[in-house]
Amino acid sequence: MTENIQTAHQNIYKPAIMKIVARHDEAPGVRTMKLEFQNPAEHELFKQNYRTGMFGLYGVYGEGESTFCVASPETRNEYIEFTFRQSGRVTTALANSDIGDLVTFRGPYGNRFPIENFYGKNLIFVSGGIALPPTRSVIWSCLDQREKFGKVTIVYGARTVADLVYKHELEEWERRDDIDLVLTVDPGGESPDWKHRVGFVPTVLEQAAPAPDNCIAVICGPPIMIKFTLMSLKKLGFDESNVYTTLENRMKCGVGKCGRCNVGSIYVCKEGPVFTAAEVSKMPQADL
Amino acid sequence: MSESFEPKIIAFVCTYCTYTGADLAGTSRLKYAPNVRIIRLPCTGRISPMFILKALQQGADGILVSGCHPGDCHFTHGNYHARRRWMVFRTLLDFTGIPSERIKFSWISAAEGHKFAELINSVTDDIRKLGPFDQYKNLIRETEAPATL
Amino acid sequence: MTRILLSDKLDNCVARWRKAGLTVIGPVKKETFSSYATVENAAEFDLGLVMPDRSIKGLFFPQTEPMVHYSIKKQAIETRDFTPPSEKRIIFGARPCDASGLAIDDPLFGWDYKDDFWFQRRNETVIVTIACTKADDFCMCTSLKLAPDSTKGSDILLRPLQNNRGWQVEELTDRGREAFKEIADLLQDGSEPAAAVAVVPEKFNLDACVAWLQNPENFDSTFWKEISMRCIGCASCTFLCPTCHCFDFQDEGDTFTGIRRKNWDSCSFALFTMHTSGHNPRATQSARWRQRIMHKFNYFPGKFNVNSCSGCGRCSRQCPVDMGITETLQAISTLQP
Amino acid sequence: MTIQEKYKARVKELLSTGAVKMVIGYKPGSTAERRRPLFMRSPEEADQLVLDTACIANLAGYLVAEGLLSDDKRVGIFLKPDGIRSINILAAEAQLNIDQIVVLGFDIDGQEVNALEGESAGDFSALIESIKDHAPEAPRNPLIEQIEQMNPIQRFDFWQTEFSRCIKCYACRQACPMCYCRRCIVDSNQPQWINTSSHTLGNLEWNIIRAFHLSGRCVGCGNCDRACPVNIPLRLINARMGQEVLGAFDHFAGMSETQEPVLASFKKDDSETFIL
Repeated sequence: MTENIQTAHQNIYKPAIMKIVARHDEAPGVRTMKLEFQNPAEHELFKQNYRTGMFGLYGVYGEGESTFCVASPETRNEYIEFTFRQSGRVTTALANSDIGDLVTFRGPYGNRFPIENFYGKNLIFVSGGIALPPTRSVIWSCLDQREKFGKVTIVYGARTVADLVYKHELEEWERRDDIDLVLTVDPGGESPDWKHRVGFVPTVLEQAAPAPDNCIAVICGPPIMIKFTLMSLKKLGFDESNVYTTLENRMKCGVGKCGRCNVGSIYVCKEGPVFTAAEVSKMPQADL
Repeated sequence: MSESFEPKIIAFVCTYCTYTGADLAGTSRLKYAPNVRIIRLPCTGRISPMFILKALQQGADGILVSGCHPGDCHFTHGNYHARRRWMVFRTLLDFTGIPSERIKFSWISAAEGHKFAELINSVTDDIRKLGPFDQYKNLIRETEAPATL
Repeated sequence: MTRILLSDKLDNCVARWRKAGLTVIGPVKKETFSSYATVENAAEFDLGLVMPDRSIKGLFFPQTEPMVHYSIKKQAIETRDFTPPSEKRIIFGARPCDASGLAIDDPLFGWDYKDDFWFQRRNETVIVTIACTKADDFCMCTSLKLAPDSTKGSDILLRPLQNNRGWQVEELTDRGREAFKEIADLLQDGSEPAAAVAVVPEKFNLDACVAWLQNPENFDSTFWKEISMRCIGCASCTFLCPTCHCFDFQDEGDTFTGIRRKNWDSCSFALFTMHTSGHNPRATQSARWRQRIMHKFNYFPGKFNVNSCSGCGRCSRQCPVDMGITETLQAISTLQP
Repeated sequence: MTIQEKYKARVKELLSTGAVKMVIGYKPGSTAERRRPLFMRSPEEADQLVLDTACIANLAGYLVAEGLLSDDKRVGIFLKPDGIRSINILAAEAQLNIDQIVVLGFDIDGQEVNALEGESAGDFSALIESIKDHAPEAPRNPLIEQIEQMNPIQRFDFWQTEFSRCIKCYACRQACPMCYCRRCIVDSNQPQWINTSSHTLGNLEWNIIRAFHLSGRCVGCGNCDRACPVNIPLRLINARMGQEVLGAFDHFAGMSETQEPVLASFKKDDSETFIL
C-alpha cells in the first residue's frame, strides 16, 4: 500500500501531458498506444512509483478520462503502453489521436502484483479477449527476469482469431522454448489456417492441466470467463490465495474519493485493482 | 462600442433549398454581410432545438434557421414538422427571456438567391442593432468560477 | 462567568470581520428557499431557521468547480490551474450537524492524496456554530450519537441565552480564537444561563443498525428491494446531504479550449457505475440505495472510523417520495442482525 | 362507506381474485400531511391504503419502471385525472399497453375526494374532454401573467435567479411520468449537447430542454415542482407551454391512448406568422 504519495502538482486531479510515440492496431477496434512523458519530473515520479499491476487514467482534454491498466511492465518504465477498445467518448478521441499527438495520463494508482512472492514458483497466466493487457504487464515483468521463475504457461483465448491482441508478441512467445503458450478461440471463431486450439478458455485450461503445487495463477478476463476459470482452477487443486486477478470498475478520480469503484467496502482504486481470488470471493458478489 | 460591434450569427439551413439559394447568391455575385456562419443540414426537420442552444452556448449573438417553403420539402414534410417545433421552441425561449428577435426563421428556396442575400443583410443589421447578447455571454463567463450559494 | 456576544452587537461584528478582510457567510432565506450565503450586514441573517435548505457542503465542495483550463495548440497543450481561490471566510450561524459533516469528510479528502480544493477552503474558513434550540420532525443528530450542541467541526460554538439576547461564546480552536480577537471588545462577561438545547428524540438504535449492515448475509436481503421500491433515483438526498462527497469530472469546451470540471455526482444515478460495455455493477435502484446506506454506515466507518451521516435529516425532509435514511434505519433496527 | 373504504375493498377484491398483480396507491407518510407511494401485492397490504386530499402525487411514472408490465399481467393504480392523462400519453407513445392498467380514479375537489366512474383509461374520455373544454378559461397562474409583462431582460434575469439555484439533482426528471428515457439527452455525451455541470448556463440549458421535451406532453400534475429541492417554479414553464400548444394547435395532452403527439404531427395550415 502506498502512503501519502503527492504528485508534482498541488492539484491532484491535473494529469501529466504525454506524447503518443507509437500506436498499433491489435484487433478490430482495439488499439495499443505507447506514450512518453513530456515533463522529466513527472516521468521520474512515475518511475519511482510504478509497479506492475497499477492502473492510470488516460484522457484527452475536451473529452475526459478513462481508466485502463498500464500494459507495459515495471521493468520497462521509460514509456507507458496501454490498450483499449474504442467504445465511448474518450476512447473514440484516443483512437482518433495520431502519433505525435498529446494526450493525458494520471497515475499510476492502485496496488501491484507481489512479483517477488512469485520467485521460484511456476506461473500460469490465463486471460481472455481484451483482458490480455493487464496480464501482459505481469508476463513481461517475469520474462524480463525469467531465471527467477519456474515453468511459465500462458493460456490465452479470444472469441475469434481476429480478436486476439498482441499477435506479434504471441508469435514471439510461441517461438521461445521457456514458455508454454496455449492459444484458443471460441468454437466458430477459428480461421481456416488456425493451428491452435478451439474451445473456451476454462475447458482448454483444464486440458492443459497445470499442476497446482508451487504454482501461481494470474487470471484476467470478462466476468463470465473469470467465474468459470476459477471453478476450473479449483477443480485442478489450486488454492484461492495463489490465484491473482485484477478487477476493473468505472473510476473517475482514481484516488479513493469519487465513490463509484467500490465493491462492498473495498475501494478498487485504492485497495485494488489486484486481488487474490480469496479476496474476491469475500466481496459481495452482487456488487461485482 | 455598438459602432464596432460585429455580430456572430449562426445559420442552420437545409441543403436542398436554402443552401442552394445561398449558392445561387454566391454565383450571382450578390454581396451580403460576412457575419453569418452557415451550417448545412439535410433537412429543416433535422434542426434540433439543441443546435440553437449549442450555438448560444458557444457565444452566438443571433441565429437564423432556414429551409424549404411549405410543400417544397425534399422529404415531403420535414419542414412542416420543423415549423411546429420552432413555434413551440420560440415561445419557450421568449418565456425564458431569450429575445425572439435573436432567433430568426425563414423559408428560402433554391431560386431565391436575392432573398437570401437580403435576409442575411437584414438579419445582420437587426442583430447589430440589438448589440451583443451580453446576458448570455455573462453566463458563459461565469462558468469559469466555482458555483456559489 | 462566560463570555457573551449580544445579538445587537452582531452587526458590529459583521462589519468588523468584513473590515478585516473576511467574507461573512450565514443562513439566509430568500423567498421560499434558504441557504448559507454571503451577507453584508447582520440583518440579512435568518438565525431562526431549523436549518437552511441547502447544507454547508457546497461552500467547501461546490456543485461544479473548474479544475484545469486547457488550450490545445499545434504541438503543445497549455494548461492553467484553477487553484482554489484564497478567500478568508467566516461562517456565522452554522448548524452543528452541518459543521460535523465537514469534519466527517476531512479524512476522505485527505487520505493518501490530499484534495487541496477542499482543504484550502477548510483551512481558510472559520465556522461559528450556533447550538440548536429547536428541531423539526426530521432532525436525528442524537440517533447518530451527535447532539444539537455538538462541537465537532466547529471553531466556535455559540449557545443561545435563555433570554434570547445573545449567545455564550465557547472558543474551540485557534482559528476560532483568532477570528474572535477581532471582536474581543464587543464581547462581554456575563452569567446569563444558556437556553436548553432542542430535544431531538432518538429515532433508531444505531449500533443495532450497524451490526445488521455488517453482517454479509444481509447484503442480499430482500429488505433492500422492499424499502427502496418507491425510490425514483433522483439525487436530491445526496446533493443536499452535508457528507455525500461523490463527484464526477466533465470536460466542457470545444476541441481547442475548455475547462475540466469537478461536479457533484450521485450514487443514485443509474449511470454512476455503468461500464462502457453496458455492464452495471449496481444495476437496480435497490442496489444503489443499498450502496448509499452501506457506504454511510458500514464502508465509510470501516475506513475512517466515523459514520458518514451527521443526522441533519435533509434526505428525508426533501425526498420527493418521502424516503430517507431515517425510515431505512428505523426499519433496519427492528430486524434481527 | 367512505371512498377510502370503498376503494380498499375493491383493491382487496382485485388482488385476491388475481385480476391484478399489484396495485399502486398511497399510504401515510412521515408527517401528517405527507403520503407515500404504496405497492400492494397482497390483500393484507391494502390495509395500509389511504385516500384523502393529501394524495396529490401522480403515480403514473411507476408504471414504466423497468420490467413491471413486461409479463403482460395487469396492474392497478390510483390516478387523478392528470394521472389518467399521463397514462394515455404513455400509451400513445408506446411505453405501455393501456389494457394492462386498471385505473382506480379519484379527484380532489377542495376538501373532498370523489371517486371517478370507470376502471379502464377509456372510461374517462368524457371527463378529460370536459377538462379540455374548460382549460382556456381556467385561472392562469398570476405569476405567468407577471412574467409575460416583463421585458426580455427582466424575464432572463427572473429565470436566471431561479435557475441559479438548480443543483442538477434531476429530481424533476425522475419524478416526471413523461421522463421515461433510458438515457436522457443530458446523459448522452456523443456529442455532449448541453453542459452537464450545474453552473447557471448548464442549468438554463437543462431546464429549457426539459421544458421543450415536455411541450404538449405535460399534464401539469406538479410532480416536478414538488420534487424540486430548491423550489424552482418549474410548473410555470410547463403550464405556459401547455397554453401554447392548446392555443396554437388545439392540442390538449393525454386525451386518449391514440392521440398523436403534438410535435410528431402537423397540419399544413399551422400558423407561421413568425417565419420570414
